[in-house]
Amino acid sequence: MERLRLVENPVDRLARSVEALLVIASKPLTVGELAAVTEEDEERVETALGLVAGRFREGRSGIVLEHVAGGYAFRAAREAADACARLVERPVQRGLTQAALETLAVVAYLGPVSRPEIARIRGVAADSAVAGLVERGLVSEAGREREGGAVRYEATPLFERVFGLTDRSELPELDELGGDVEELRSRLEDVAARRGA
Amino acid sequence: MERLRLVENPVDRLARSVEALLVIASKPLTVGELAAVTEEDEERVETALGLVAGRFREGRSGIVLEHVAGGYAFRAAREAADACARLVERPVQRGLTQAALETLAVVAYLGPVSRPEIARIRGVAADSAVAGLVERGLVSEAGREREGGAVRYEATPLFERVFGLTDRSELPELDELGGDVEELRSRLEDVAARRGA
Amino acid sequence: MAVAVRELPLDLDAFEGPFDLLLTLVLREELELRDVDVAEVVLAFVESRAERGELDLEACGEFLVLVAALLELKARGLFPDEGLDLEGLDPEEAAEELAERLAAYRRFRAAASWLDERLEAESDRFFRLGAAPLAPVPSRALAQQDPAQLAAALRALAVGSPEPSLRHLVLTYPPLARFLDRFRTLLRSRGRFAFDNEVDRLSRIEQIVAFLALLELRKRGEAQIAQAGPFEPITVWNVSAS
Repeated sequence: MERLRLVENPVDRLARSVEALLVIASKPLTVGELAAVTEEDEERVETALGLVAGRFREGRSGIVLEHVAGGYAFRAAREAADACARLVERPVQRGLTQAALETLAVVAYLGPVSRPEIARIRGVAADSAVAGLVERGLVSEAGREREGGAVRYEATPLFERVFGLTDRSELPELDELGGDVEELRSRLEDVAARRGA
Repeated sequence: MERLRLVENPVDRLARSVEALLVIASKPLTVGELAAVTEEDEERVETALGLVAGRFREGRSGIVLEHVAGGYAFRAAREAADACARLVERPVQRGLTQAALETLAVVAYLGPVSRPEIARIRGVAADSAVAGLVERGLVSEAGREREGGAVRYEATPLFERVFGLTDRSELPELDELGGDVEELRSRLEDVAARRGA
Repeated sequence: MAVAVRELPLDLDAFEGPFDLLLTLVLREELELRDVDVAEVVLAFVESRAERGELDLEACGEFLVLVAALLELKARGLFPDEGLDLEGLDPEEAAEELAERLAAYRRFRAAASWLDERLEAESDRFFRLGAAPLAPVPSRALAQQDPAQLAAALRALAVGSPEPSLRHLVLTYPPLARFLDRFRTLLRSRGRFAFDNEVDRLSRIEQIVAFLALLELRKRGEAQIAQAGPFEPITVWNVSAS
C-alpha cells in the first residue's frame, strides 16, 4: 500500500485538488485560477482537468464537470434533473420568520423608514432582516432621510400581491394604537425606549 | 455496454441522484429531504449514502462526503486545504474574538436565550458580540421571550457546520467543563478563615 | 491567571488587601458593601493590567463577572424592599451565589476554549457557502400571506411588557463613569439639576448606576444632595457654586 502511494501518479493528486477547489467554488474557475491556487503550471492543470472530466461525466457520476464561458464548474447530472428541480423549488419557508414579520410590519405601516429606526422599534439590529426582505423583493429602497442620511425602505407591489392588498390603505386598522402614522410611530418608539437596556 | 446499463444496481442510480443533489445544495441535506426529493424511501437513501461515502472519502477523492449539522454535505478533502485557503476567504470563522466565542458558547448551550441572559452570565453587555455573530450567520433570532419581551437567539445549522459537529449533542457536557462550585466556595471560605485566625 | 485576579492588591478607604479577601469579607458581612468603592476596585484592576502591558482576557473575564456580581449585590442593598426572593440574602447564600455565578462563567469560558480548539482543528475543512455556480435558480415564490399577521406583529411591538419586577430583571451595567461625566457636566453648566429628570427615561438598572454615581460625587465632595422626604425629588447642586 505504502509502495502504491509512492508511485501514485502526481497528476492524480493535482486532480483531487482540482475537484476540491471546484466543489467549494461559488463561480466557475479558469485554468489560470486553478493553476495559481494549486501553484502548478497550466499545462498540468489541463491534464488534471482531463482526469476529472473522465471521472465526472454523464452516466458515470451524479456530478458532471462542465466547461462554461467563465471556466470549469460542477453541475448536477441530467438524469437527476427532476430531483434537483424538486429540491430548489421546495417551499423552504412558506411563512416568514418572526424577525421578518416584525420588520415587514414596521416597514408596511410606517414606511418609508430607515434601518436604524426599525432597529430602535424592534430593539435589535435590523440589518439581516431588512436584507432578507429586500432579497425576497418584499421591501425596496426608497431614497434617503436627507442628503447623506440613512437609506429608507418601503413595501413593494410584490408585498401587496403576497398579502392580497390593493394598496396600503387596506392594511388592517390599528385604531387602538393611535389615529395616524405619526402617533403610531411615537407610540412604538416610546414602548421601545421603555423596554430598552 | 447497453446491456450493462440494464442490469445496473438500482441503488447506483439513486446514489448518483444523491451526488447530484449534494453538489448543488447550499446547505447539508437530511435523509428525509433527500428521500422526499428523490421520491424514495429513507432506508434506500441511507444505502445510497453509504455508496456515496465510499466513493467520496479522504485519500480517494478531492470531494468528501460528511455527516454534519444534522445532514449530509460535500466538502473539500483536507489534503487540498492549502489550495482552498488560497482560493476562498473564510469570513465566518476568521477572527472570532474571545467575547464572541464565549457568547457563542452561551447561545449554543442555552439557546434560545436573550441578550440580557447572556450578559448576566458573562458579566458584560452582549449586544455587539451578538450582533457580530448574527452577521456571521452563526446565531439567529428565535422569537421573543413573550409578547413585547426581549428577542431570543439560537445557534444556527451553519454554526454546527463550521465547527464540524453532526449535531448539538457533540458539544462536551457543560458539567464536565471547568468551574467547580465547591472548590470556589471553599477557596473563599479559606481566606476568610485565615483572616479570622 | 485567575490567581492574579484573586490576589489583586487593593488599597481602598475601607479596605486594604487582596481582592479575594474583600469578597469574602463582604460575603461574611464583616465589611459593608456600601463602604466599598467599586470604581476604585476597577481602577486598581485596570492599573495592574496596564503595568503588565498585556491584555489577559482570561483574567479580564473573571474580573468582570466578579465585579458585576458585587455591583448587583450592592444594588440589591440599595433597594432592600424589592424582589421578595432577593430579600435577606444571608452571607452563606451570597457566597453560594457568587461562587455559582463564577462557576457558571468558567464553564462557558471552558466551552469557548473548546470551540476555539475545535475551530483550529477544523481549519483545513473547506466547504462552499451559498449556491453552487451551475445550480438551477429557485423562483423563491412565497405563499399567500394573511395581512392580519402584520397587524398582530405591530400590536405586540406596541404593547410594552408589564412593569418590570426585580425578579425578572436581568442586569447589565452601564459604566459608572458615564454618569459621573454626565453629572459633572451638568454641575459645571447649570450648577444644579433635578436627579429625577435626568434618569426618568432610563431603565431601572441605569437608574441604579446613576444613583451610585451620585453617591460617589457626594462622597468626593463634588456635589450636594437634598431630598425633602422619601420618594420626593432629589436635587443636586454644585458645592463650589452654592
